[in-house]
Amino acid sequence: MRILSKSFWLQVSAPKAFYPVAGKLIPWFTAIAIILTLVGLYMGFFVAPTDFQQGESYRIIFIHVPAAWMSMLIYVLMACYAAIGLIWNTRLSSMMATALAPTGAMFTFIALWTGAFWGKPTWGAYWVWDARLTSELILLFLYFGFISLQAAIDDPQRASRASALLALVGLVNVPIIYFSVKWWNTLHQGSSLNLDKGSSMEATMLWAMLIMTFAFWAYTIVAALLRVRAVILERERHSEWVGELLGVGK
Amino acid sequence: MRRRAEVLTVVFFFVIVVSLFPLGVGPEIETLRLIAPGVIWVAALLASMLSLDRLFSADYVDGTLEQMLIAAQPLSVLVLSKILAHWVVSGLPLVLVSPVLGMQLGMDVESIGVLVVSLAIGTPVLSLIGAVGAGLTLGVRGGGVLLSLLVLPLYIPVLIFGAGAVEAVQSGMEYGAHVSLLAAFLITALLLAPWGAATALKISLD
Amino acid sequence: MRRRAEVLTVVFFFVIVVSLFPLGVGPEIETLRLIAPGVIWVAALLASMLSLDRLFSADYVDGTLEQMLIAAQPLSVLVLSKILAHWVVSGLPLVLVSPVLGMQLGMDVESIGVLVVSLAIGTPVLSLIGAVGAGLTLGVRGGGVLLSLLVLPLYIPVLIFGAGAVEAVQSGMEYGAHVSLLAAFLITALLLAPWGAATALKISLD
Amino acid sequence: MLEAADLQCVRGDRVLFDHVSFSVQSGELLHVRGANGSGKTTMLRMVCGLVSPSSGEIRWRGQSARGLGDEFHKELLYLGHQAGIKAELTALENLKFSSAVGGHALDTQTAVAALRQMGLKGREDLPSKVLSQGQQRRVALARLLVSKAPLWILDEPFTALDVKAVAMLQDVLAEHVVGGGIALITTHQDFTLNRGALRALQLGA
Amino acid sequence: MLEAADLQCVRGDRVLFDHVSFSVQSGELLHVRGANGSGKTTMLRMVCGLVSPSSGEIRWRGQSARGLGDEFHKELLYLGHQAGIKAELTALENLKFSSAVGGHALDTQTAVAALRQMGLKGREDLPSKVLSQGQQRRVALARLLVSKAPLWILDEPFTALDVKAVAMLQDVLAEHVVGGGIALITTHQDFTLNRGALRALQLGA
Ligand code: HEM
Ligand SMILES: Nc1ncnc2c1ncn2[C@@H]1O[C@H](COP(=O)(O)OP(=O)(O)OP(=O)(O)O)[C@@H](O)[C@H]1O
Ligand SMILES: Nc1ncnc2c1ncn2[C@@H]1O[C@H](COP(=O)(O)OP(=O)(O)OP(=O)(O)O)[C@@H](O)[C@H]1O
Ligand SMILES: [Mg+2]
Ligand SMILES: [Mg+2]
Repeated sequence: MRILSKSFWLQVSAPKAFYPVAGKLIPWFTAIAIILTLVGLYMGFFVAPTDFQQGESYRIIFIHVPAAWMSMLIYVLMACYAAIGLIWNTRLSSMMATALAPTGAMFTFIALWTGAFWGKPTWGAYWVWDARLTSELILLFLYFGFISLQAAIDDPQRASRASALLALVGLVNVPIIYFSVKWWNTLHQGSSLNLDKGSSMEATMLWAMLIMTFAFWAYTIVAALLRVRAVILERERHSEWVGELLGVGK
Repeated sequence: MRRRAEVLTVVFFFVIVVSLFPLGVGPEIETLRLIAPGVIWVAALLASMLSLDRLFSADYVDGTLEQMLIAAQPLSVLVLSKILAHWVVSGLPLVLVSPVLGMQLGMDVESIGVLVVSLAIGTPVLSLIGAVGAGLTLGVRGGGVLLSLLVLPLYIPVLIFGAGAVEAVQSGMEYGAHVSLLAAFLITALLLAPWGAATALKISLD
Repeated sequence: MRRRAEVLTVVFFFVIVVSLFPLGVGPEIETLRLIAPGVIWVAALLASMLSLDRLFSADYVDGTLEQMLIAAQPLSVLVLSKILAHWVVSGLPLVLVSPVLGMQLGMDVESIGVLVVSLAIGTPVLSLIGAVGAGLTLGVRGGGVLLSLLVLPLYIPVLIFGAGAVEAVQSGMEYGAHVSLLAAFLITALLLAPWGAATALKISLD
Repeated sequence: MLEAADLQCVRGDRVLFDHVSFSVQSGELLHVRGANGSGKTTMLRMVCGLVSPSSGEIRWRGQSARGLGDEFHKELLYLGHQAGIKAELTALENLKFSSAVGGHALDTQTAVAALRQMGLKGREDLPSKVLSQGQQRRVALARLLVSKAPLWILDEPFTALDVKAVAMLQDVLAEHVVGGGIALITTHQDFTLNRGALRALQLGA
Repeated sequence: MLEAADLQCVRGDRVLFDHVSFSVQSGELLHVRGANGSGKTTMLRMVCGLVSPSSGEIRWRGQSARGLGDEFHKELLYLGHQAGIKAELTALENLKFSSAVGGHALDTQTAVAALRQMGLKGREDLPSKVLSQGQQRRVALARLLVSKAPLWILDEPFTALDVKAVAMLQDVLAEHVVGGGIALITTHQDFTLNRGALRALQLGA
């Protein structure tokens, strides 16, 4: 039950301690990511039935939806880490926020791109100024803002605190994305997964989507860990332990 | 006296922006009426942004900001007063001239009414949100544009509902929802933004 | 390196600004096509103005300007290089992304071509004219605002002919006249503006 | 009355100062000394609460200054390298504005009197940007004459002042200290206090 | 070599100074003295050609400085109250930039050497805004070490410098003067030149 004790977390959340832990975790999640992706794609593209109105093009959904979900989820996660870093100024959580941003931006872009790609056959246009599409686009800009603000400030401490505040402010956009389909009469189709009245779609499709989502999750974790390790080295480069690690005698 | 000059420019700016569109669109009053709300609202956004990077920078350079941080009254109050001043020169003028611009673009009386209301509620939100951005980008490389990069996305919801309200009434639909959402934004912004901006300033001065 | 980051930010800025209009005006592509020239030219005006008051003011405050005045090389040359730098961060990016923006707003290939040309000729004029204004309003009470009061009227002709050219080709009319007029503006500005700005600076530093 | 307990300041990747502790009682002036870049300004800003120490804390009348917040700020007057003078405002406007920001409004004749005492007679209504360096500095220092704050924190108050002004400022400081006030100052010029207790804190090796 | 003939300066509605004449030969340093606001800065800027005298003229090597224009500027180095340091540039970039503006580009190692000599070792690549007041001042003064201009005009060069830096700057000035250069400086601190001829010009009553 060490996991539950506070001291344990304090230890682990010290960059020095976390660095090797992250190193150990990476291979596992890499494996998970690869396996789930393969399974998910197989189910999505071979097991799941052809859609009776959209034909094969609908299969984009297996990339699009998980990507879209991740884009929002990662932003929330990033904002939480940033907030923790801002309030209790714990160095590691700020670093995690920094490490998550690019992955989030990537998934946002994928959601936009696959969506646009999908839009052509279904709506006859790559892009329409529809509430959901727009708010997703804003999400991309928010990621860009977060990244460029951090890049623009020299002092890492200040940089992470400033961008944390920005991330928190930008949080308002996420519910807008999610509920846009409810609030406006959008071209984009509404949520077909709701907790109250089950799901409206084929079971295999649903499973394929969920599996892809978990695959993306695993990928996110891997990417974040890899990046956070780099960030740790970069920011702690003057501490002894990094010195020893890199074999630079102090 | 200085204020009056500033207000004048902003008004001037609006007139130019708004009169640029008939140029592209040509005189068809139909199209003009169609795009009027959007154009005016975008003008509002841009005007708010134009003056944003001057919100704190002068005080930052000459050390007044330090004095504000260690002043006896809470920083957020001082910040709020600065935000108010910003709105008075960037937002209020538009609210006042918008009826004229609306007519120029061939809007009917009712829509103009809604336009004015939406602007009156919406533009303060712009100044409030903007202040946070201004605080964050203080003394940062490439400040002005970075600022707009941060702020514009957050402006967009305001724009959507503001212009949306007017378009709704123009197409004879229900606009109450839009306006009340704007009001909700305003209240939230009023509660959070001054505090946010104050925090941002503290961060940038540390 | 820092320049590159700055240019990138400006590009984002344009993409956002232009994305604002469809949000306000509504997604109907043919309306968008109509207002596209106006939209993009307004964006150009903004970007130029946004960065204008920072053209000399920093150098003025930190004393670099004095150094330029007593430098061995002629002031107008230094000024011209500053103007060029201003255009590189405010005008050039727009010229580069304008095709994308044009497509975003559903313009056809030919009009996009004209758009790019008009911007390439027109935006330097904005920077050149702006420099004179910036020099004159240096360290003047309420500077930034007075600056736009001086500069905006001079910008208008550029905007009219710039947007005009595109709108002409869109409506299948002759656009050569507009473009050659823009070119005339550019040449005149190139000849007069650096000298004018230099003089303005000397005056405001005495 | 004012205590600093084991302050540490980290800037970028260098430790600027560490284990700095001092306490100043009312009636004392603390002269913070040290070479360029030794951290004097940072230290003073830390005492004001503008910079948060990476460890240690500031105590005022026994309580944590950060905790006291505006209670502490009420009793504090800080003048930094940047005098906070607005170029386009006149000397008079500047003095009124700065003390308004500081928290207490000034009536015109008090302000004018203070400016006269700083030797700015006839310059009250000139825009500050035409004033000489020293005159601008004097406008900023005029706040000392109208302030009731017991704790003065002055960063390089003597720069740009001519000999007469330096002498008069030293008197003002002495008055303040003798009257039960506290002052923290930095200066590179050698500095004596003709009345009141002068103490020194050396920063850096 | 440098002559000022019967200079007069009117500012607003007051005559700042009148009938000021002096001539400085190479190997001499002129210390312009006077109370705050007596017109020292204005005088120096007048000699540079930044302010045009309401009457009288400046001559350099016998010819009117205004007439010489850039010929004169080539031989001139002016450092004003405002050091001309850009907050976002590093110390190194600042030195290179300022001397590039001045007219001659610097290669990196010369610049670095100069900064080191000014005691900024290890600070070369920090953005100047994080540097201390004195360090920023040193960055500006580093130009003296790399300049070949015979005429130096320095307005309050000693402000914000610590004792060591003041001493070293005095040496640099002495070197320059002894080497046949000319210097005009203002300072409120009492100032001695251990070599070379020191002359004084008193402004104001
Ligand atoms: C660039 C264009 C698009 C963007 C930015 C976009 C964005 C999103 C987002 C953010 C979600 C997740 C929100 C949620 O879970 O409710 C989503 C889900 C979805 N999108 Fe898109 N989308 C785009 C285009 C399309 C197109 C063209 C289609 C097909 C007609 C489509 C079909 C779906 C479906 C079926 C879902 C799952 C809804 C659910 O089950 O909850 N999307 N999209
Ligand atoms: N980000 C950073 N990285 C490295 N060093 C830094 C950073 N920020 C500040 N410093 C150092 O911190 C010090 C700040 O010192 P401070 O301004 O307090 O000096 P000071 O004692 O006031 O000097 P002066 O007498 O010149 O005013 C400088 O030496 C500066 O180089
Ligand atoms: N427009 C004006 N009207 C009246 N007086 C003016 C005007 N412009 C400048 N002055 C006066 O001219 C003087 C400028 O002096 P200058 O800056 O040269 O002084 P200084 O000798 O450098 O002083 P310091 O020792 O403080 O640097 C000031 O006394 C200022 O009041
Ligand atoms: Mg200092
Ligand atoms: Mg002076």
